[in-house]
Amino acid sequence: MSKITMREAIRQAIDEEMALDENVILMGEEVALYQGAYKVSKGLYEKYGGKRVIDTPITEEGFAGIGIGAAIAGLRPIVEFMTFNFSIQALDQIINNAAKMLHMSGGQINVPIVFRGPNGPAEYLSSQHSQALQTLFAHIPGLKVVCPATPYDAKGLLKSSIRDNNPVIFLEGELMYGWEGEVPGNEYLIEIGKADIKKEGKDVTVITYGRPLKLVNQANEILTREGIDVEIIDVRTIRPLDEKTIYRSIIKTNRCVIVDDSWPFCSVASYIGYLVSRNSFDYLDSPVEIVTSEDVPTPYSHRLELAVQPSTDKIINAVKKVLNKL
Amino acid sequence: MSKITMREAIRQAIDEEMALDENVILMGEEVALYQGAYKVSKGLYEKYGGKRVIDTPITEEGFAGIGIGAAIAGLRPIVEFMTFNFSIQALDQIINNAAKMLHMSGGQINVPIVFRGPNGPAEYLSSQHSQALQTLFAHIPGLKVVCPATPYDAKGLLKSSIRDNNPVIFLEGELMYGWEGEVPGNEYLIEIGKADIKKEGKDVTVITYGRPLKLVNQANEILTREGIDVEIIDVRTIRPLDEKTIYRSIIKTNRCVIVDDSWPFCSVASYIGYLVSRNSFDYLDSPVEIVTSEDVPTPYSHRLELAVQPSTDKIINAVKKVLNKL
Amino acid sequence: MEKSIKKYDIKKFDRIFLTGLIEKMCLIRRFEETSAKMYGLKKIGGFLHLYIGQEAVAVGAVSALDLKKDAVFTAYRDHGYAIACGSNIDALMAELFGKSSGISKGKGGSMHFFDVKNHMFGGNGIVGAHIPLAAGYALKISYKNEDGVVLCVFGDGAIHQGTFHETLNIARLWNLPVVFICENNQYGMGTFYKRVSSLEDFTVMAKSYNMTGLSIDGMNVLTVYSELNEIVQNMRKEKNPFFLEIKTYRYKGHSISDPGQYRTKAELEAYKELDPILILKNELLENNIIDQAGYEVIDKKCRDRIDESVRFAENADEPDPAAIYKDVFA
Amino acid sequence: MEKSIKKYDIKKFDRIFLTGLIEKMCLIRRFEETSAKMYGLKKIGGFLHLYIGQEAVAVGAVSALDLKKDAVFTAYRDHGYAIACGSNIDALMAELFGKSSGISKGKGGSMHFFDVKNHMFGGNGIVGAHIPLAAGYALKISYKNEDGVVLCVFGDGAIHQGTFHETLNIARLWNLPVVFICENNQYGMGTFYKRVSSLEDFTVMAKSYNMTGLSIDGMNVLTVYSELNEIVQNMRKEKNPFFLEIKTYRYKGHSISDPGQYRTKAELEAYKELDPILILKNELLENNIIDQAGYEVIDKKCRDRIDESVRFAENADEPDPAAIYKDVFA
Ligand SMILES: Cc1ncc(C[n+]2csc(CCOP(=O)(O)OP(=O)(O)O)c2C)c(N)n1
Ligand SMILES: Cc1ncc(C[n+]2csc(CCOP(=O)(O)OP(=O)(O)O)c2C)c(N)n1
Ligand SMILES: [Mg+2]
Ligand SMILES: [Mg+2]
Repeated sequence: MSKITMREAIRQAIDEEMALDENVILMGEEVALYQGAYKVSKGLYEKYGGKRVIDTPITEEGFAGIGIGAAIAGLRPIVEFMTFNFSIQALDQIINNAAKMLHMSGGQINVPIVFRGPNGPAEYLSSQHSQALQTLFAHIPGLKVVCPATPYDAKGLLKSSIRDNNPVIFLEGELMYGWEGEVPGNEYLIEIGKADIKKEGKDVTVITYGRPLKLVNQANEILTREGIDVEIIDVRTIRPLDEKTIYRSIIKTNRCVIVDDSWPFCSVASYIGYLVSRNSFDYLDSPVEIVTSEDVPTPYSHRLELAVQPSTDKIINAVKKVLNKL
Repeated sequence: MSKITMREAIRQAIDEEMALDENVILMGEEVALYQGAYKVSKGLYEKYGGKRVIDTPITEEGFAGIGIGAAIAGLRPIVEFMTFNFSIQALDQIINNAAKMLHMSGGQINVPIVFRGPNGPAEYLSSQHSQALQTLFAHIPGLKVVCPATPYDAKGLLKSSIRDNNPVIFLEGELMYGWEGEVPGNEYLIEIGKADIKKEGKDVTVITYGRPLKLVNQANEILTREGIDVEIIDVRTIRPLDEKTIYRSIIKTNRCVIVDDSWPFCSVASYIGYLVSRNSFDYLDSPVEIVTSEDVPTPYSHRLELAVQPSTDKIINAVKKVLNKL
Repeated sequence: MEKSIKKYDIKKFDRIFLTGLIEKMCLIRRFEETSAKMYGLKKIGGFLHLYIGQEAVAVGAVSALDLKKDAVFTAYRDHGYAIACGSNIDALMAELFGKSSGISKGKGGSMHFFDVKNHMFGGNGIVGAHIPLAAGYALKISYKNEDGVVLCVFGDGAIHQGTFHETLNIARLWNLPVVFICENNQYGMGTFYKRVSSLEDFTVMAKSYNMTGLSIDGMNVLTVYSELNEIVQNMRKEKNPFFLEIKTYRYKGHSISDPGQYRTKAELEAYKELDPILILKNELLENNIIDQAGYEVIDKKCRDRIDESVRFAENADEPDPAAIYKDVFA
Repeated sequence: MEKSIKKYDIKKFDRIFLTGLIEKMCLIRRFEETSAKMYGLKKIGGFLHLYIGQEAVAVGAVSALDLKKDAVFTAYRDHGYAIACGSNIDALMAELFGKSSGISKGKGGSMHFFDVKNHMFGGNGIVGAHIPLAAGYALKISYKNEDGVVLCVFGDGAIHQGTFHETLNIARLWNLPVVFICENNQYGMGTFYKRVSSLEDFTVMAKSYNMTGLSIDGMNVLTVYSELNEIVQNMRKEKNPFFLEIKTYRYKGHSISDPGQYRTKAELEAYKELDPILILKNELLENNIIDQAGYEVIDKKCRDRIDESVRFAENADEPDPAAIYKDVFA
């Protein structure tokens, strides 16, 4: 085990898979010479050269489609969006080509591609640059959607995503690249579609994924001091969703809070909230609460953008609410 | 009152608003000379000329953005997508410009524009042409999303949408244009954000919007014969959502089914399902059921595409399930 | 516009090749006519975009390929390309009938003929959306240092799409072996192409991407074949994309439900004089390569083949509803 | 490339106009320098794209407009345009500080300066996304038979985006009065423009849309002004879009966090000789329009104005958290 950053964990996953399989290539804006806007691809151009680490023009729809075409032909491209905010321009390619190709070709053509990059709130960037866009992808059958919260999970899941024979959307929290965590020295994979119980507890289940896990951990410290024993589930993969692990936990705790940094309307949080409400109906002692971004565009002012996001306070409140302690 | 088709109701709304306000223009592919791929704009080019009814090249991102720019400048464009399947190419313009402009300009610039066109399942068109895409819009703060189920509602709501000072996504069921319904001769408006109780009932609340209302009505006939008294709520507007009308109904019926023809994951149905589960927690006698499209791309074969969609049978089953009659 | 001149000498082609061309064009024509009939009988539903009038383009272009290493990407007007690529006619007709033995298992339908075995990669319903896919396929060819080329075919309506421009820039920059073919049948749905284009001569656009642009006649299959052959052979060595406009005409409406009232009868009649099958047939007759009886044998063979495919499709099984959950993920 | 030659005669401009130009350029320069300093002091966060080196473009171009009827659309490197359009400097600095008296109420920040009163319509963070907006604004001008024109400014990195190509086609087709300006500062982030473009001379692209394309020097504000003046005056009458490349250079990194290591010191030094403020200053000195002391008075005035704006921004109120729910809907 050694302590590395999220950035380094993601870089290692790409590096290892590129070393293993020459069909793996990396493409995107500034990924080669500049080594990535967030320096995720540091050293890869030097190591693998310009044929495998490819700078693209600023044409998201075009290069996403070219990546999909290359995947159709048998390569395994990793397409970096400088941030997922720009992936909206490529959404037609992802939704209408990548996600549907296998089905509409009657099983003839699969699309082994990873779209990855920073997602979710950033700092002082206003509304076009600070969006958690998982819903746009999670809604679409044919896509897998992965959103790790720790360097360990990020590395193991990204390696599995690159090896997956389907299009995978791999969401990295824009504010998480510098976060550190333990990662083993030897190779490992983490299966897509398996949640991880980050902490066992008996009073309340808090479900989350990605960046907000840190807030949940902070809330947990405070709640522990107050004698509340939280079970923390990190779903890690949004689609496919590991429902079983969730329901098993609710049977124990009978209370549930979901924390998600995207907007509430048609969110992953509300979808899980619905599933739990339906499938754990007889086990729930109080309504499921969700803590999400406020339902507004993200403003520039730091004070305002913090007000928009989930916070430790909001999580603590929600936990107390489901425990009827408010 | 006279019986007219959905197509005609929408045409009348556009016609009346164009006659009233010369800032209203209509643009899109084939809307002028060809009178619309679904003939919604029949007669409008003849009446208002090429300056107000404008054929565009096949460049959804470009003409959607030009519509938004014109709205910024003070016109009130109605932008037709030949079908909403093609709007995905324009999503960046809608999400990053139309929806955010007012907020990020600190209230200086509003965007009075309507994006309209057919949405949802069609027949024998396979997966790229048969998608109910409301989630992609409903998720985004700053957009209003309207989805009428009858000619009466379509006309009144479209007129309100055109007069609204915000971007409105107006979703017309691709299979509904020929459906008929009563529409008054005199002018009327329907407020955006108000649900309509299409039928009062006391045993179970069925919530829906758009095309599936017809299936719900059919299911209702059968259920009535079986002695089950269904309350049917047509939300009509997805965003803003009239939650009050929903909760009031649940207090009476204590049971709830939601019918929606989009995919289940992060759907409008699951969002309403979550809201009801949370906010009517103490009134629910059984878990909320949702009936949606199956979670797969739509295939071409008619038999398969019917298997994918919500059906009368699926609705009846869901109703019986919440009534514990299965 | 660099105009092409007739640069082939019919005597240089062998007889089997030439009769093969006319047979393929006939097969497409009969397939399309029968599809239309079957649509009328409600055996087929949805959109049906017929290729009648344009046969010389698909047949001429695909004949210049080696489908072991080359690949074809086109839009929803794809029947002609699948047939030209050698797809099984039964499987194509069964696809239109929505049967599980259809080429795309009944899930794709008319707009989504895929035949990977024959390197036919669709069949795409979103205007312009397959253009980057074709370049992506070429990226793999280039990456693996193979000498294949990719045909990317799209309409006069698609050429204004951002995907076209974004892709051409990258294709030239990365030297991707793609022949970008604008199959200009003069109309995008009901719209004459000049009504939506700021310029009439599409080959000018090639200059924006430092490419050669050429416009050729698409009613003469030998012209199409000869030009493509030259372009493709060059491209195998030089790995540079090429932009080609092929001028053609569709005799039917945009799709089967379109009466096509936006064009005059006179225009349609004038183009019918240029029928690609007629042109080749006359040239073959004039040069004594086949006679009228020989042509009729070929045509009969095509009609029979199509009739057989209808019987196959009629008798094929409907897909099992459980199939909807198959092939969502690999 | 149609190269422009120096076609102005400095004696034809009046003194107030000329000193106005240098003052505006200075004001931008000092604003940017101070922004960078405030960023260092953590008064400002996020991305900060400085306009230093490019001042002649915004000032020259906007000076040719009549902002009662004309309009400006630009991208995230927008400080220079807002200042050139005459925005209140206090409100701009307060915006960077995220205060409620900011020009966009603290909700937009550096990338989203909007000043509708002065017809400055942003400020857009998505590369290429404002290009259709500008054409839409021009559609309104054309629809109302007004004689305004729209400046649409984007970078060398944006020119490959589909939005650029889709918009130019429509703009020409509908005769929309837009001056499309590719402000070529040679780099899109860390990428030299030739590395992502299949052609070096962007003016060729104008031909694809039947437009005139021209490339001019963007380090000389009088060149920019004179060319724009001619284009704009023509456009008021002829209502046809125009494509202009303006060659310039940015002295700082792409944004404040970019050390700019992708270019050589020598390159940077060479361009610093071409400093737009220096060029105009020298020309004014040579022609005895101002003297060194006169210049220093102007510069001092600018510095003072910026200092004042910092004091304003410092003392301005933080927005009330409830503001997040305002202006979601009109
Ligand atoms: C992005 C998108 N917009 C609109 C459509 C609807 N549509 C289908 S075909 C077509 C016309 C295309 O014309 P062209 O490219 O000339 O091809 P042709 O039909 O002539 O072969 C249109 C507008 C679509 N399928 N995709
Ligand atoms: C669609 C999109 N892709 C990527 C980015 C990230 N990005 C911001 S600025 C930039 C470079 C743009 O360069 P250029 O157009 O030359 O403008 P300049 O910064 O030189 O003014 C990139 C890639 C973005 N904002 N939007
Ligand atoms: Mg066409
Ligand atoms: Mg630049």
